[in-house]
Amino acid sequence: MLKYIGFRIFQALLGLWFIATLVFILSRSIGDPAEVFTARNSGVDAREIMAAKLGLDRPVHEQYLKFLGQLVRLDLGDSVSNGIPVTQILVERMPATFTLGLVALIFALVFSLPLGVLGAVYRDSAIDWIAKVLAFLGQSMPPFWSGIMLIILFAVVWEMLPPAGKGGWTSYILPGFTLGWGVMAGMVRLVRSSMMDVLDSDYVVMARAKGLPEAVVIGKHALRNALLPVLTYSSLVLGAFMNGSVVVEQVFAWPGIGTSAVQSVVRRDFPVIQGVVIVFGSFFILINLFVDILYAVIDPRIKYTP
Amino acid sequence: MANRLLEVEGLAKHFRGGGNWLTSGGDAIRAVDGVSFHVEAGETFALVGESGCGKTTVAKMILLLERPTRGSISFQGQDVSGFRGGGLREYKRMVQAVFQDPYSSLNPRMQVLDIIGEPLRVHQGLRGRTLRMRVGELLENVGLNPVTASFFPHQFSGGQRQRIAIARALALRPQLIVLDEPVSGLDVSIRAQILNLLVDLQRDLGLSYLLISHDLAIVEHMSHRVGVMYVGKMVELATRDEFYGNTLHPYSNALLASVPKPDPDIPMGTTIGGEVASPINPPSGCRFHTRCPIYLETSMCREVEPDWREILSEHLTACHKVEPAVV
Amino acid sequence: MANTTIQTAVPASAWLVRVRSSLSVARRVPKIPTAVLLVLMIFALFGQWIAPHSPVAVDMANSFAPPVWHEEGTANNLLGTDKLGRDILSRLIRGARVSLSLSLFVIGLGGGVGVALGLISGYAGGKVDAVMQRGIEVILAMPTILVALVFVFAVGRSFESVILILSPFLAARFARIVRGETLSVRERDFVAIAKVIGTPAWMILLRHILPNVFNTIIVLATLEVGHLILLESSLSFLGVGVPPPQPAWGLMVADGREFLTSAYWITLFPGLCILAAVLSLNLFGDWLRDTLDPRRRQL
Amino acid sequence: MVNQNIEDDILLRVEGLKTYFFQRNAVLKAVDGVSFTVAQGEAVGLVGESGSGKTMTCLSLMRLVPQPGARIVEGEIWFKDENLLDITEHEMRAYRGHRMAIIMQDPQTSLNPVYSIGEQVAEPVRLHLKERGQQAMNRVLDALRAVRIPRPEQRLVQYPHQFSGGMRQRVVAAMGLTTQPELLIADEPTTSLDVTIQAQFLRLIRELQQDSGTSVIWVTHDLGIVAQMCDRVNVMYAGRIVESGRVRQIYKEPQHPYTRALLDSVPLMGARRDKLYQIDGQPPDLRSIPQGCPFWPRCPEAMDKCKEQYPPRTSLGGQDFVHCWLTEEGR
Repeated sequence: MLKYIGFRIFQALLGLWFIATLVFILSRSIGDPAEVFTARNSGVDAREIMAAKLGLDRPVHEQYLKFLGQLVRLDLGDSVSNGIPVTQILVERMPATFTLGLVALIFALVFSLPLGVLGAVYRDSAIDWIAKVLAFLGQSMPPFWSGIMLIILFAVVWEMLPPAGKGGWTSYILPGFTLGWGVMAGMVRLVRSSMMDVLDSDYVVMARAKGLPEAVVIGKHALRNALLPVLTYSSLVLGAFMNGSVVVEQVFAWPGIGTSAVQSVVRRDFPVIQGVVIVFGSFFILINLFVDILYAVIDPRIKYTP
Repeated sequence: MANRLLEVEGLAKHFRGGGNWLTSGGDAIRAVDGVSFHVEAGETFALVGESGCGKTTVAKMILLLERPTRGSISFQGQDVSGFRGGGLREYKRMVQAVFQDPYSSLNPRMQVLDIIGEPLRVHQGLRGRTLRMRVGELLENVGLNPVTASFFPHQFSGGQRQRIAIARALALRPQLIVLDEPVSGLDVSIRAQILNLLVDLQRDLGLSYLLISHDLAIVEHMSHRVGVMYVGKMVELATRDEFYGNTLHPYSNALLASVPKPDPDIPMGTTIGGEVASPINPPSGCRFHTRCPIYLETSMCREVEPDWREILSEHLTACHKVEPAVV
Repeated sequence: MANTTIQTAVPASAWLVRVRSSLSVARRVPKIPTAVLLVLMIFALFGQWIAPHSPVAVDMANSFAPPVWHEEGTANNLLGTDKLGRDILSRLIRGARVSLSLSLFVIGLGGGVGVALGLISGYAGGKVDAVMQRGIEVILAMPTILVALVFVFAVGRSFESVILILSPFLAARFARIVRGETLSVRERDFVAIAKVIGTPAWMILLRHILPNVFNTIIVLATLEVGHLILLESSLSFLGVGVPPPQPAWGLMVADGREFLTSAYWITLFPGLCILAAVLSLNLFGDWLRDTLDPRRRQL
Repeated sequence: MVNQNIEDDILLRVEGLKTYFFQRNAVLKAVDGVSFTVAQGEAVGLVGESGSGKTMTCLSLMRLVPQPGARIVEGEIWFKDENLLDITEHEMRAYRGHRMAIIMQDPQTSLNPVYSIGEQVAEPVRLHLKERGQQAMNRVLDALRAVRIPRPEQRLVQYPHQFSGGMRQRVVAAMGLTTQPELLIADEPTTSLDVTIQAQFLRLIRELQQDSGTSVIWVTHDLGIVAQMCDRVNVMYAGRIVESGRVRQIYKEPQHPYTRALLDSVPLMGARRDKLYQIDGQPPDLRSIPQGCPFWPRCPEAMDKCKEQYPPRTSLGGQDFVHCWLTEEGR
């Protein structure tokens, strides 16, 4: 078990290193780095200062080591549009993105688990159809558009909820739901199909043959096994989450990391984008690490196959 | 030596267990650990043993699907590992295989014509009408209608699929066919059809078979000589009559006694306890000593690996407790 | 030779069976999604002759014209116009071309590379496979939209840059799934037999492995087209997709945002188009998967 | 047809059981009118090739046929004096795992991989015997000892993947036998086991059966196992029992051509034959079972009558019977 976790941590570090390297290569390949890291209309002086700061006169591998060293010290440079350190911007905006993600995740789980399980148990019943329709719509609806439609309905027409911005708990409902629905769609289908596979298995027949009530057969013997493949696929779900959050934050003017990424593209603020990519990438890798360890805890078999 | 078609000498295969490209990996699995036997022209040699004894790995090495860790395989007196180019092609022509699962051994996306025709195309470059004719002949040889050449595997039953697999193996007029559990994937009522077909083909075409099986009744029915394996080692080798009439090794005895006799009046023999030992960390000395019914607490069996000795003429075994009758 | 009887495998002749089964399959095609997809394809191919107006013709005098069912609406602009007076319907029809052609380019480029990588990675195994898999995992680990933002930042907005940035992600998704399939097909006995016979490796890949993963590739491609349309429109919405004045659906939604309360039609219809296209592709892909390979319900 | 004088020692009596699979455009008659009895303490074999309906018969007895798709269409299953097809699902649950238990074919898949052995064996104890804590644990330990699992105290907390195939199958047996059921259904429990391990398992089940007087239904295609383990045999073909009789009787004088063919087509150890008797043709497709006797297309002695009408049940004395026109006409 420990060996396995150690190996996974090593793998995660490798992934982090790779992303950092990629960002470095990108920053050095899309034009004069000094220009990339300075504001659009800054003069020759500003560029020269930046060139010195980045050590552009040094060999590439020294620049690279310096870059890595700054990363380890969490120094991501300063924003070129307002001079604030990127780390500070990210730290300020992170909580908004996280809380929104959490709300969306709760939405997604609260709907997808029961719908997926019931859909598999009562195949082709009304609830299975509802689950299917919700899933297909969620998978097919562009989140920026469904978000806008929800704003029209709930904020403009019925005036029940705030249309945008981060305020009280009511401001979480629309963006949370918009982001959660897309994620929920994939999960419902995954839970359902994996539950169906498990329900066909011998050990479920054995559980019934012991005389266990159906609720115990499903809740105890089937569900835990059905969730394993769902966990495996959660990395894909997570990807959908991140893509979605950039878009949803934009639609609802949510003061999170995604919004700042889009803004910095408009302002041509490379250091901020670089920071956001590194943060999102690390976050993704850490979550995957966590999921794998969780998997090992739920599935006793994993401990013996490193 | 003239009639020794295939000769296997001290063959061994160790797999790296567990681990991945970062960790160095666990203990080696000694799947096959020094096995010697030969197959004569026109005979059936059977390799018998329980799961994990290494009999399938031996077959894979002969078929060049696995590379031996040690030992040699020679075909018609020539070392197989030295084959390159033309020699290798010739070997691949002369040695064919039929596997256990008739569903997995035929490509579901290919017509029977292409399945049976593949060896003919690869080796003889047959095309069009000649190919069609030859495949039709082969289908008839195995008792199928030549019309079925345009069908896909899913249109056949298990027994018919196994016939197709046999036809494919016959296509290049090979000398040796490796039969890896050829009927254990089939229904009982179909097995006799395939076994009879195999016996007839051997008689008519002078084929040699290397039969891999765990079913001692089928082995007795099919084979001329028998080798028994236990945890990567050969423990006994004899002609069929000698093996079934005068079993020497206690493991072979246990195997024979374990088969339930289809006669209510013959009671079940005394069987052995314990589990089949693991090839990852095989027992010291004689690998069978942990389950052996005649093992007395002597250090000999526990510590010294028994020699592979000829006890009677053409009857070899590896057991400390068996005294040789010939010198 | 043998005393076995000649047996026919099936009563009907093979081609009859095949014709019959393909007919019964055709009858079960999901009708509405197929129809929607056909219409979209026609729009994409012949849009310039079908569209009543030029999608880019500006007519400031006629801006914010409502759809025909409103009192002020006219039959001239069935679905109304946007703030520059461009005809929504014409823009939607031409937008189909942008979305579909872009997705198909990406499927062709990324999918092709992905299939090749997946086949090689799965068949070769060992170190080649391990290295490729780590690479694929890293690509999959990157948030597509963010990377696209950075990329477009670097090379500028264009049709080509969207294709270039989406292709690696698609290639990674294809490679991963094709590799998994290849791994399982590789272990089947017919591949071992082909090796025994002496069939060369390229022939094993092309004749034995590829045909057996083909169904998966088709299903995956169908579902991924939908996914790509969503991604492309998201990029357009964020302002890093296909540059204006090309009528991309996502861009149209973004354009209409400011006028939500006064001119809802600018946002509503392009969104519905995306929804219809993606939903149809998903339904169709799902049906394909059930038909071609009922065993694997999840991809 | 129904014998009203139910003999006291009959534990299970199945009458005209039919279980069909309903597919989109076909009905699969997996079990098509099966009748047999099991006396108390008796071991009864169900023999036949795959697709003959053995497994579906067993699942029907426990009312566990795959849902949706399969359904028990008609018939009676008398367990002592209660028809299992008349009672509610709730009442049925009191039978499962308490008065009847099952061992399935594949020990690799019949245990839940995410729960420990102890947990899984304890379930029927807690459910049916209402025992908890140390008391339940003792019973589990006893059961594991009874199936000769070494060091049961340590193995209790282990998971299925830490057991070998033979050991898993013992655990499944222990799981079924903790509640001392009256009927044990063994559905090809040794097919995936090695021959020496199979011999151990067969011996174990026979001893347990002798000690507790449990009735056993053995499902198998291995005629050796039937000869060694059973008192009676029922030979199944295409969803029906074509012959039923005492083991000695059937092995000496098989009446039905299919039974005879089965016995002659299998290589026997010690009885060498140059050529095996060969049953030509294929097992029937359950979607289109031939009219008349389903075996006639493969039967060397088929008559015109066989193609038209299913042969009636011909009693051979006692519980023994056969469905064959040859026997029927011959008397």
